[in-house]
Amino acid sequence: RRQFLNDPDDVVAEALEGFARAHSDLVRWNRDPSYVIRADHGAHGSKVGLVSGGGSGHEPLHTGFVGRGMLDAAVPGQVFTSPTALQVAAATQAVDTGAGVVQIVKNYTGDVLNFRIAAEIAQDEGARVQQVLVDDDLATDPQLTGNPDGPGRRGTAAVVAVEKVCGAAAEAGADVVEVAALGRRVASSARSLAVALEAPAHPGRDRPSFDLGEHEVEFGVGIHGERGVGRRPFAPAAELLPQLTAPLVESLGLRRGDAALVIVNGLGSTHPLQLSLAYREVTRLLDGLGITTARSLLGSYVTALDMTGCSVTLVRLDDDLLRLWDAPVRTAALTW
Amino acid sequence: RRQFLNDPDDVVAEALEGFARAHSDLVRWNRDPSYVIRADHGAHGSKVGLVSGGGSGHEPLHTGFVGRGMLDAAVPGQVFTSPTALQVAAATQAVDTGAGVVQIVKNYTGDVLNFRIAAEIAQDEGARVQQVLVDDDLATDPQLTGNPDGPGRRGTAAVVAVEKVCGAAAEAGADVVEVAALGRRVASSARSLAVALEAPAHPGRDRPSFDLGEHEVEFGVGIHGERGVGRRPFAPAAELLPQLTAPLVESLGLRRGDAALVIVNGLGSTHPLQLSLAYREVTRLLDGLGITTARSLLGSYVTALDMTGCSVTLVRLDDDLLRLWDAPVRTAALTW
Amino acid sequence: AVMDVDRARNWWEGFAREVEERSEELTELDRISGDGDFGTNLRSAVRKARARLEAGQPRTVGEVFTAVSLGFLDTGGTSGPLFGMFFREFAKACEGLPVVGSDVLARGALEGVRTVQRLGGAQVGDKTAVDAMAPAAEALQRAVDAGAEVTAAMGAAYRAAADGARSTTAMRARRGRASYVGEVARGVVDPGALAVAWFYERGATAA
Amino acid sequence: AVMDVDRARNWWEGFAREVEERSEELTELDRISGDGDFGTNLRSAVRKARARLEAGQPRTVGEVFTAVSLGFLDTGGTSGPLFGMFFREFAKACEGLPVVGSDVLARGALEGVRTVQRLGGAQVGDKTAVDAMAPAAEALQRAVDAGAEVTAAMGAAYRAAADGARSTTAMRARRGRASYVGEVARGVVDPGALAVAWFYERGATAA
Ligand SMILES: Nc1ncnc2c1ncn2[C@@H]1O[C@H](COP(=O)(O)OP(=O)(O)O)[C@@H](O)[C@H]1O
Ligand SMILES: Nc1ncnc2c1ncn2[C@@H]1O[C@H](COP(=O)(O)OP(=O)(O)O)[C@@H](O)[C@H]1O
Ligand SMILES: [Mg+2]
Ligand SMILES: [Mg+2]
Ligand SMILES: [Mg+2]
Ligand SMILES: [Mg+2]
Repeated sequence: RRQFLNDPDDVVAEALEGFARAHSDLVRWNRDPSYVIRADHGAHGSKVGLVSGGGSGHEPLHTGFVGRGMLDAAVPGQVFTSPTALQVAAATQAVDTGAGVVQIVKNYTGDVLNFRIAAEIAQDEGARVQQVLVDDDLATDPQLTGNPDGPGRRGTAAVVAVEKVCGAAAEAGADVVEVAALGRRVASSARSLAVALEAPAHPGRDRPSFDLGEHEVEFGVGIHGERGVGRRPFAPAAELLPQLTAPLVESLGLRRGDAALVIVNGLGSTHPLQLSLAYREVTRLLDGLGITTARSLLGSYVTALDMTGCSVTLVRLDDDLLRLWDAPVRTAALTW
Repeated sequence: RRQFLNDPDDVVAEALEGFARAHSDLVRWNRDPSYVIRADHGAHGSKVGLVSGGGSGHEPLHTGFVGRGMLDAAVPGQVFTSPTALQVAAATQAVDTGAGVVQIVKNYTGDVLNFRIAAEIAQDEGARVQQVLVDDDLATDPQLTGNPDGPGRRGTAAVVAVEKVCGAAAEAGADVVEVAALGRRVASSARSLAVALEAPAHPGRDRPSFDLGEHEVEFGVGIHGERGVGRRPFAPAAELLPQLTAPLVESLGLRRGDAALVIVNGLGSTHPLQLSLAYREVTRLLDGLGITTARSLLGSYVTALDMTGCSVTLVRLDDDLLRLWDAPVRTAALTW
Repeated sequence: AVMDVDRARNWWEGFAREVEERSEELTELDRISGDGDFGTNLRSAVRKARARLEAGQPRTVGEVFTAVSLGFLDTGGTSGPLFGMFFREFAKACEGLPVVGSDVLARGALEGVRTVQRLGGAQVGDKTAVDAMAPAAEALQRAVDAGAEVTAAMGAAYRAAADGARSTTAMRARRGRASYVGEVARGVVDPGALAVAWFYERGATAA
Repeated sequence: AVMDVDRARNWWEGFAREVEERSEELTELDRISGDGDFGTNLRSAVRKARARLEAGQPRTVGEVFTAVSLGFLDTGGTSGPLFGMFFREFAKACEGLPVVGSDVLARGALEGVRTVQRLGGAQVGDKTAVDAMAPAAEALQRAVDAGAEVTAAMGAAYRAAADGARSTTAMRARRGRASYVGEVARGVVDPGALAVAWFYERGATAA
């Protein structure tokens, strides 16, 4: 596949430069160690700092969520590779105004390790650091995979809700322990499932990372172009989307009258027309169950390069989370 | 290619239903005749109504731009097919509060015809209607194609700037003639060029609308999956993007010290990482020429289904246009 | 004889049936010279018109033409809006009249072709529906001037439309999609002009 | 004999050279049991460490280990952060001391393996670098307890690390990427454990 590219090794750095150029009102890019930080960081006195990050290729995550009401810094690694501990530590220290820092970490071995080390380094330097682990991907639930000693559920699109809620709480003056507790509450109230219709290709590589037959889809994929938990027959949207949605309802134990945040997320190459159509199927199913779609997010927010497909995330909402979700936010990818 | 789909004939209606469900705070979908209108239409007294529309498959255009500070209504046709005159007329009449209506029309025979007829119908019913024709695509400039009797330049991504500026002016209380005049000023100050790295596929069809060799790109494409003005060799971003950008500078006669709005727009399947990288190349070139990137828009706003590629649009900015561009806007796809 | 609402509906039904039966023929002609959807577009418009006629139960000739016009305007493509506006002029000419004479129909036809030309920019000789519409309207007016009643006047219009349609065979298109394919479309009759001839033919034979 | 900053740098240079020369070997082992990037990751870490050593001109053993630790922490993958934290404990143990004895090195080694286990969760027998790190640290401490100086203590650590690495050949991995491939990796030595053995070997031979 052809892509806009110079040297494949430079794709992340060049894209970050472009991103920072386009959003200089919102962010500043620190080239080395590489992290993206709010342009107005520190201008508004002391508040809990919020840092997330992970491999690149998931844009607009996380750089697109740096700004007022959400992240203070995002730490991008190479494509599908965790950022290094030093990058994360530098970003953590940079956003610490003395009120402590909450790190939001998607559950992948590399991310967990490097964020943990970064937290220790920052703590050694006197920062109060709390971590929120996001692990919403139901496809990798030990109960379903039957692998209780494995790394546990992966972190996927629920991270957007965690970042939004923590960001709002931090902006409102919550302390580092409160912000982290809220983040953990969102993470534990969230489940996701994804299906791929076509695999992505790495920058500079011609071939997609896996091949699908004409009449099958890859069910339970993550966001790194890896294969999912199984192949299923391709089917109309009215059949595929319930296969993603119903298990989430079940896993969260959602019942008639419960309220949910519904995220229908494109995985990279899914056209808005397709996503809107998918969203219709998801919310019709929830309507039928009497579950209220209290809020929703529809778009490509957590991607896997140019993978075609979508993920569905449900987050159980209570009044607190709803209020924090509704609080103002001003970032490149999310503004209200 | 697999897509989220039920009956291909229903794709537009089902997507509109999903879109309206997801954005019920912003818009309402009138099913028949089909148009999307501001949820709060009429709640803010009398102002010039703003209507645009065209074939579907270009989302988030135009439905994603309905809301405060931009469109009052968007009229979606079938995929790559003009909406009918009656749809447009109905939307035009629906948004008329007595202050008149400005229709923003991309230059395609079907759109021009149906909007013109719609304008006549609405005028017969007493509405004051003005039209703004958007024709920014330099690839179809009669001077370049040598076809002076043809339909003229196509309308592409500059329509976003026209809608934004007209929307701000209408919100600020400008009258129907002033709003239209501003829209025409933006349109005549804008030029675009696009390149496709991969062709799109229609909903329900397996095959892309054209095939590209491994080492070529389609230069000068429009937004309907049609072939461009010629094939060029695939090249690094640092070579491809100047091929799109330099002719725009030339055509608009931009010089050192001039200010421009720069739109780097994904055509459907282009990953944010790729677009940011492309944006870097475009603005570096402008920097080198001493042209100020006063404002920019980076993302997939005017798409051609799942085509891979990007368009570059330059709009010469003066203080008036800059102020109107900066005015608040609150729509599904654009908010600040 | 004049034209009342029943005769107008019969005229319409006749035309609609012909379109339903022969839409493949029109599509095939458009496939050679255009993008191969004219038969489908026309059939879709005719069905929408019929639905409106059945729902609206028009009581005047003008209301019949309004329903038909809206059916066409509710259809995409180039022909939908152009034919829709063509019929709209008939509706305007007939407005408020319980029955209409040939003079009213001539006025509608002349205004109709004028509107189509204003909107689409085609001249006689450009290989479009105008090549049938224009001579038909003129023939209709000449018949009215000579004192002809509806049936006779419509017959004159039909003969002129058919001649006009036939004349498009030898033309090279300058408007519409056929203009993109150049010489390829020469030798093929323009389907839009053919449909116009059917329209007038059914006007002459409807009772 | 004790270890001063020059000897620490020589130790380091020796290890770095070995990694540069034999990185393909490590990568090949990781290709069988993991994702085939260990040699590249380690070489990249060693180069970053060297750049920091050259830029920083450390004046104590502790500063040498700090530079090396940062070089590893500045590298991705699983080994970068784990080895980086391993060396960080050596740096902490040496902090502020102009020269260090074998007791200080033993403290660093023991704290290092403890940190790696805390972060990575691997036990001896899981087929990871811990299988070399843990016995080496224990051997080092035993040597110190028996009164050994740096060179002799390092020699003991090396022999224990080499035995530990060799023992991984027969193991089935329970941690790291190798745990995904199950039986396939049995019969292959763990490359991380091998690198630990090289590290202590160079400590024993550096002058
Ligand atoms: N500018 C025009 N003026 C009058 N009739 C036209 C014009 N352009 C096209 N037509 C008519 O429309 C017919 C084709 O209609 P249709 O297939 O619906 O249009 P499209 O080109 O949008 O597919 C042609 O056969 C021709 O008679
Ligand atoms: N949990 C762990 N504890 C200690 N060492 C580990 C652990 N997981 C992996 N390793 C070591 O890391 C080495 C692989 O490193 P590397 O290839 O950089 O990691 P990755 O799996 O991220 O590609 C293995 O050979 C093993 O020695
Ligand atoms: Mg056609
Ligand atoms: Mg057509
Ligand atoms: Mg590896
Ligand atoms: Mg690896």
